[in-house]
Amino acid sequence: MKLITAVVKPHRLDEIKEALQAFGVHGLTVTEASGYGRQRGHTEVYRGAEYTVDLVPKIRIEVLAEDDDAEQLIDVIVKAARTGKIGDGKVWSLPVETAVRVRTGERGPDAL
Amino acid sequence: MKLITAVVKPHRLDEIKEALQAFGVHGLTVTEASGYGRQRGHTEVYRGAEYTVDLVPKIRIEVLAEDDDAEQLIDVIVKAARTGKIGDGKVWSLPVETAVRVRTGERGPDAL
Amino acid sequence: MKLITAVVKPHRLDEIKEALQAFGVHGLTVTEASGYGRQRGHTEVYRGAEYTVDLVPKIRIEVLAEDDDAEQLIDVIVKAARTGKIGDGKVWSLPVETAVRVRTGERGPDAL
Amino acid sequence: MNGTDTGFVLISAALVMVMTPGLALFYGGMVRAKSVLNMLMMSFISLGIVSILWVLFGYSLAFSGDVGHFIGNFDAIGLKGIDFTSTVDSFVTNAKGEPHKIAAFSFILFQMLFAVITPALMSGALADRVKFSAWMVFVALWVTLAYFPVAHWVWAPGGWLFDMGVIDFAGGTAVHINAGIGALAAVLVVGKRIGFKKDPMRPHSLPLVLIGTALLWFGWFGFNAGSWLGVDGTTARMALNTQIATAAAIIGWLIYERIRHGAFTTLGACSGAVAGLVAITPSGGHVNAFGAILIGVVAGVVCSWAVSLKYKLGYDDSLDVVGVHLVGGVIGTLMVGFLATEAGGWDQFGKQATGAFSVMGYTFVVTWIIAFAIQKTIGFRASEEDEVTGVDQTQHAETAYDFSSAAGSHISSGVTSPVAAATQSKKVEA
Amino acid sequence: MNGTDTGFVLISAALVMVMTPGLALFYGGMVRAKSVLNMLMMSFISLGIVSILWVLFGYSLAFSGDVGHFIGNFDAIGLKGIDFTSTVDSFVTNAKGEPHKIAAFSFILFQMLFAVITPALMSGALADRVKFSAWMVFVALWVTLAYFPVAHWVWAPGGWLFDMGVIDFAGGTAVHINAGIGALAAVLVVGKRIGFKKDPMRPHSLPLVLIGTALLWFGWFGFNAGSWLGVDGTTARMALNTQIATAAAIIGWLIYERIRHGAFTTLGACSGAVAGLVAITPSGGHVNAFGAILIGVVAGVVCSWAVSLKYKLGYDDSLDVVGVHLVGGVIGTLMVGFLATEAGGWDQFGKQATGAFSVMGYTFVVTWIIAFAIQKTIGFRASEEDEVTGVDQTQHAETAYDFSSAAGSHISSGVTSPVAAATQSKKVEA
Amino acid sequence: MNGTDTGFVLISAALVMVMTPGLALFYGGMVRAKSVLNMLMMSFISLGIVSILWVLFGYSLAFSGDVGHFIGNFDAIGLKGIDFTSTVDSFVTNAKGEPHKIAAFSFILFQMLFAVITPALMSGALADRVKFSAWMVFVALWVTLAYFPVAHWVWAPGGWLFDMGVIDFAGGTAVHINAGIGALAAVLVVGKRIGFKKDPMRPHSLPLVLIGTALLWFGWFGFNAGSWLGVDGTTARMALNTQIATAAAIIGWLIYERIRHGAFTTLGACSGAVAGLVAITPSGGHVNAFGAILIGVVAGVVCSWAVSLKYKLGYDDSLDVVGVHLVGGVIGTLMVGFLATEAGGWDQFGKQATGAFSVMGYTFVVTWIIAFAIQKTIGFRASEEDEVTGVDQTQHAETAYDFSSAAGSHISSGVTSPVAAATQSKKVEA
Ligand SMILES: Nc1ncnc2c1ncn2[C@@H]1O[C@H](COP(=O)(O)OP(=O)(O)O)[C@@H](O)[C@H]1O
Ligand SMILES: Nc1ncnc2c1ncn2[C@@H]1O[C@H](COP(=O)(O)OP(=O)(O)O)[C@@H](O)[C@H]1O
Ligand SMILES: Nc1ncnc2c1ncn2[C@@H]1O[C@H](COP(=O)(O)OP(=O)(O)O)[C@@H](O)[C@H]1O
Repeated sequence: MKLITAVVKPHRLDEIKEALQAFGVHGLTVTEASGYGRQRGHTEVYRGAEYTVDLVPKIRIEVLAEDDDAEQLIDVIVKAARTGKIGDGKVWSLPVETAVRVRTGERGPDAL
Repeated sequence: MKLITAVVKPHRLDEIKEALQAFGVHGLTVTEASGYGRQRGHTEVYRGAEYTVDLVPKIRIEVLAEDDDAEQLIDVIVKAARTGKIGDGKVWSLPVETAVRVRTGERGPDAL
Repeated sequence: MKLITAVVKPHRLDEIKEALQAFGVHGLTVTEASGYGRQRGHTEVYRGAEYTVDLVPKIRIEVLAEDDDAEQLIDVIVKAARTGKIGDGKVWSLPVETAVRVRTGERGPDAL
Repeated sequence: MNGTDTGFVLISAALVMVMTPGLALFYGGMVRAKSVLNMLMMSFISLGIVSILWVLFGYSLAFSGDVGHFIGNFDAIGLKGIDFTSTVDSFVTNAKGEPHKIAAFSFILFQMLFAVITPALMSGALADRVKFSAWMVFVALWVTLAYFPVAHWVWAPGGWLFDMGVIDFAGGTAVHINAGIGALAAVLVVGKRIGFKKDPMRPHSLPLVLIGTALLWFGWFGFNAGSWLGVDGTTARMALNTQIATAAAIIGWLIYERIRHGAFTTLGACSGAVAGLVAITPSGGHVNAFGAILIGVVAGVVCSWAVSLKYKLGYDDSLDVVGVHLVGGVIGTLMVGFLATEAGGWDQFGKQATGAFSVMGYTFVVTWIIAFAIQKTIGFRASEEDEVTGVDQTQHAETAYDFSSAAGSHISSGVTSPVAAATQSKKVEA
Repeated sequence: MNGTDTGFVLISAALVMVMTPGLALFYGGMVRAKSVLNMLMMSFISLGIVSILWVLFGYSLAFSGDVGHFIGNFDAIGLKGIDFTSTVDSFVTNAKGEPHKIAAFSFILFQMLFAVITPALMSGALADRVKFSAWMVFVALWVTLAYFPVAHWVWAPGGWLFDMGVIDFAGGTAVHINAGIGALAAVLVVGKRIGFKKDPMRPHSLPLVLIGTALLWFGWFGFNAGSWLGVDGTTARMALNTQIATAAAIIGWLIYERIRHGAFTTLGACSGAVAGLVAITPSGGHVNAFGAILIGVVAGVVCSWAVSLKYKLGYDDSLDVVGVHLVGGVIGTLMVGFLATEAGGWDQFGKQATGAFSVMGYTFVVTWIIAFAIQKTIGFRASEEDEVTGVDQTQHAETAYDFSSAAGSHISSGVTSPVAAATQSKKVEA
Repeated sequence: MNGTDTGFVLISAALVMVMTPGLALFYGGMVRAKSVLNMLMMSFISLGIVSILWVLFGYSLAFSGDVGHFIGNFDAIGLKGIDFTSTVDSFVTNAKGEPHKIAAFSFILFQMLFAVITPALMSGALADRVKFSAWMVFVALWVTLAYFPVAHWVWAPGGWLFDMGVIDFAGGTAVHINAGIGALAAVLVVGKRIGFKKDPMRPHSLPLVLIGTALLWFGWFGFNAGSWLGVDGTTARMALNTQIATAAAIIGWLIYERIRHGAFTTLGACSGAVAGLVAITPSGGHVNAFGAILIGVVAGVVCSWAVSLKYKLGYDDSLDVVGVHLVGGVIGTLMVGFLATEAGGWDQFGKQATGAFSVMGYTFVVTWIIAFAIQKTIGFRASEEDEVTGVDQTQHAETAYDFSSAAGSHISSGVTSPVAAATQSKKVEA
């Protein structure tokens, strides 16, 4: 099994959720994150002091997937997340050793 | 070494912490997360407009564990997190290549 | 490729960012986290009731790195994050199977 | 009709109005983020319900005539017979000792807002766990069966405590003891929050508590000074004593807390302020500056101690309505017995005690019956699942905060389109 | 000069002042966290701009003399000829039926704050999407071309609606209908928010909405009662009716909402309160308690229904300025035609309708032209990118909240040193 | 005794009371989330401490008699000899030019609240880094050694500045210059925050800043207009000018900021408002509308420029007490020298300058000594570790916010049971 992690622009979450659902994946976990990279931040002004804010809001999505689906899923996510502008983010996948559904104790593919 | 990640219901954190401690694990890292899955969200009403909120609050716990403990630890967490109702969440484990304790630079099992 | 994750004291973020940049890494993703470990929390008082707060604020940094850089990067982060006091945190690395830059679809090292 | 006094009472009424939202915020800041809206609404709804009941029959029952020294009559139902030329007597007098006349409507408004805030005070005790629909029924019944009679006893000529000479200037007995004991009875019926004494229940926003405290304190000048129904030197004394006792109670609370728990807390300072305001309410027109300091310090220290009692005795008075309003109200009511510059002594003390304890007895029983009846019929308490999920979501179908689109925090998603929704109907339990 | 009445008007003015920040918070709590500062500023800036314009020429155009029943003259420009001994007539009269005299400066201040809040009311309709610089220009033009004339029509002797006998006591027509219809016109020019009817746009802080509501309600006593420019029994009636109608509207709104959507919401209670306050504004001095209840309930129910209209009709009135202020204002203005205790009837109703509809017609056209002209010249609407990023950041170079150093939340980083910055200059679009 | 004037002063006092919590919120919103409670408490505690000191001896030292043109005497200690029939003279006069009489208690309350807010103003300069216990000592000493004497100089017959004819109507010199210069001295003793000029220190909640601004502005009408101790046309002029100057200062600040930094910020608008309020305080009773506009614009622009000075000169005045209160106070105090409609000219300007600079000299020295003595004895500054962790946690054993149980944010855990705790005692450094 694989764990696919995507760090993307926050407003793409809905598209990604829909694309995944269309693909047949019905679960995911989301965390709020901040990204630092090529995309520049912005400047803020407070009483004559200018601040550079260089962390940009991102969301971090995790999806457990079966081995066979992983590559395709990555593509689905990448497509749904893309705006074509700098800061679109990254998607990566990690190998998973065990996955368990807490409610039932099912393991492996059944846990999804 | 393994990294065990658990995405579970927020109010189970205390039980999990206690169960882990009883097992002999004394460290963990927690992040706030939102989950999307079988568990349905709820409806909210704002001035005549109804909103469906389908992300459910979860917490995401990470525990570094020695290889030998990993399977048992997963069971401990699953047991402590279980309520038996939909939305109990997932636990998964990943293989870790290196782990370091920042304070001392110790690596491997000593880093825990 | 590797995914290096560091759970460290929040006020070290700037030093780490600078150290990584000096090393030539220009991207990272940050999440807010809370840590439980050897470092003790603190006590709070609300109307005669004392509360023990035992989760300590941490930040969680993720950096994708090429295989060859990984070990060195870990050292760079550990050094920048260290204060020498309990609670400095952990750094670990995981093997990555695929990494994609969403904007371009580039994979592997080019995705960074 | 005296324009100065009428104007003063009208402005005082506006100040008393703002106390109820102030209370909502004071309480709202103290609960967890999943019950803040419910807490706000439990106070706020009293502005809706009680204002209307007051006009319909409350004013009449409290202040029109007297039936058996116990309750008013029905003559002024729907404000019948009162128009903009009607007047009532001020406590302030002219050179000849005659009371001034103020517009009856200003008095009705001023007193209405006392009736509004009293049941709202009880809501803090029931935080996190009651059905909102049941709370609305409770407010309507309680104000009718507990507040209107007691207000008559204490403030209306003919009322038995009034006739006996009990000093309850701005409502230590009718408002604070009344609400405090009612809260205790209601809590005993409704039971403890899930996780009481076990789960952490930190205030979710102390700045909100301070905003509430500020509005309460500000409005309390209207509450106390306005109770003279006019302006003269005694009105000024009341206002000054209000400030003095509040300041003293802050210091009293903080010192006790520092000794007992090692810290000067913000919640302690705000709580001390409210304790002082409560304690000076019955007495502020009848003591001098040192009396005010003494009442304030005693209220601060004793209430600071009293809020821990619930952990020992095991009743779950969530936001310490008993510890602050009942205890503070009793302190002020009894102390004025001795400290009153004109009438103080054992005799007056006895009257004060009679007032305090008879209201406690009466309202405890009445409230217990109301709460029990509600519990047995429509149900007072929210379901366990609703309580765990949070009463904001389950009773009001809302979430208090969504900071998700702010910088560094941004899951605004997982919330979908309002449109279809707008044209269809759905039930949420409330 | 009457000290009592002047004092009452001054304090009322202070209360009306606090309504504008109250409105800012009421609106600010309802938008997403990325536009809250912009929302606050759209109201707040009106305090800056309109106060100055009022002194320069607004007061003169509204209240000095009359030119063609349409507008005032220039005699009082820059407050020329007015000093601290000048007086104006109160609506309150002495035993002989003569008006009291109050300090002219108190009247000028009181009316200034009405002019300030009226354009601010419109800002809610335009939330999230306009250039702040364009909004400032809009406020200045609108208040000059729409508000000053209409205020003259309705309140100044000589103004055609005043002379016709339209009842608009504290500003149902001049303030609420005027702002409501202006908001509609502006929205039609500016267009919908990106994602309207599709993206979730939950209020980011309902406690903030309640704070705003509290300040609005409190200030409204000054707004309504103060409009008598003095104190007597009718002033008291106005204040009492303000409370009654507001309470009734809360209940009306909540009941409708419970039936329609299954929940008693906090936002509903706050919205109901404002709807009631709007509806009683023109009429509160002229109805009895039952009239006030009726007006309140009707306003609560109808406005609660009207806020859904935008989804059906497709105009994006972000925070329901049309649904609450226009609809509520029309309800109050028309109902007083029948319910007025002294003059009610078909005749008065006709006058009220004439007033309401002529203001709607005039202001719609004027506002549309102003907004269109701004759109075509400097541009009214923020760029798409700025809107998506958020107008706080793009229009004001600020972030509303940073809880990062609080316990459990702490990325205070990614924000760097202010110093170098302090000595260099950089442009941000505003 | 004049009821109208007494009532006006009492209500003004309530308004001035609310300024101190308003200030707490204004400052509290500007600091990072880890020091907000400490900031709130530094203001709030002044309500506790100074109110009591005022009753004990402050009023007597400031306003009872005169010793050497420098200080009052001890005759009114503990308010000895004053009762509800005592009166003081209003600045308002009857037709014969005789002053009205107001209740002494109303004057004592009104002036008490000036004494309360003045030390609170200084707290902004010391944000994030002082021991709370030391701050309490500082407040008590400072108000005794700096405020009571200076208030006597400026406002009490016999005080040398009063006798010289310095115009300081509502406290430009005694309140704002006094607090501003005191803040500077204290900051020089206490030193810079760790990370000054290096770490980002964004305001954690600008909506909180706006709430604070709203309460300050509202209360300031009481502060300024109430200072006439009665109502007539000059009172109305004062209120009107307060509004005008504030509006003008908002505009002044924003324009300067737009040119210099490219944005119209919310913090700028709020800061401008406060700068305008400060500047009009000494002068608002003595200038016309154009004078008020001029004072406001100058204060807005100059203070907007002055807040950057600390980065250049290197003193760490955290929340710009010097830049806003000292600079704004000096602007108002000096400008009235020329603009005063009755007395303006070089002669008056000289007096104003004498007043401003003598207070600056005196208070700088006195404050420096107090702060230094505290630093060398009990220690003024929190430990480095406490400062980094945050003064909320280390000084008050509290956390300002816990949104954890709100939707999408929910680590309410890691916080355990209050119960055992409630029965044991533990020390936290404060
Ligand atoms: N090496 C990296 N490791 C982890 N996350 C990264 C890395 N580089 C970039 N990111 C994440 O991807 C986001 C987008 O990267 P950025 O360089 O701004 O643009 P692009 O997506 O076009 O490469 C960043 O905000 C950050 O969250
Ligand atoms: N494929 C997945 N990948 C990652 N997280 C998942 C996945 N499916 C479910 N989750 C997480 O597990 C939580 C519970 O899943 P859900 O389907 O609601 O119930 P259950 O735990 O009974 O399977 C979700 O809220 C989500 O956080
Ligand atoms: N076994 C673990 N798994 C995951 N995170 C851990 C683990 N142990 C510690 N941590 C993280 O590291 C942080 C620091 O650990 P702690 O024991 O306090 O001190 P030290 O860094 O000196 O070992 C913790 O707050 C927690 O976030």
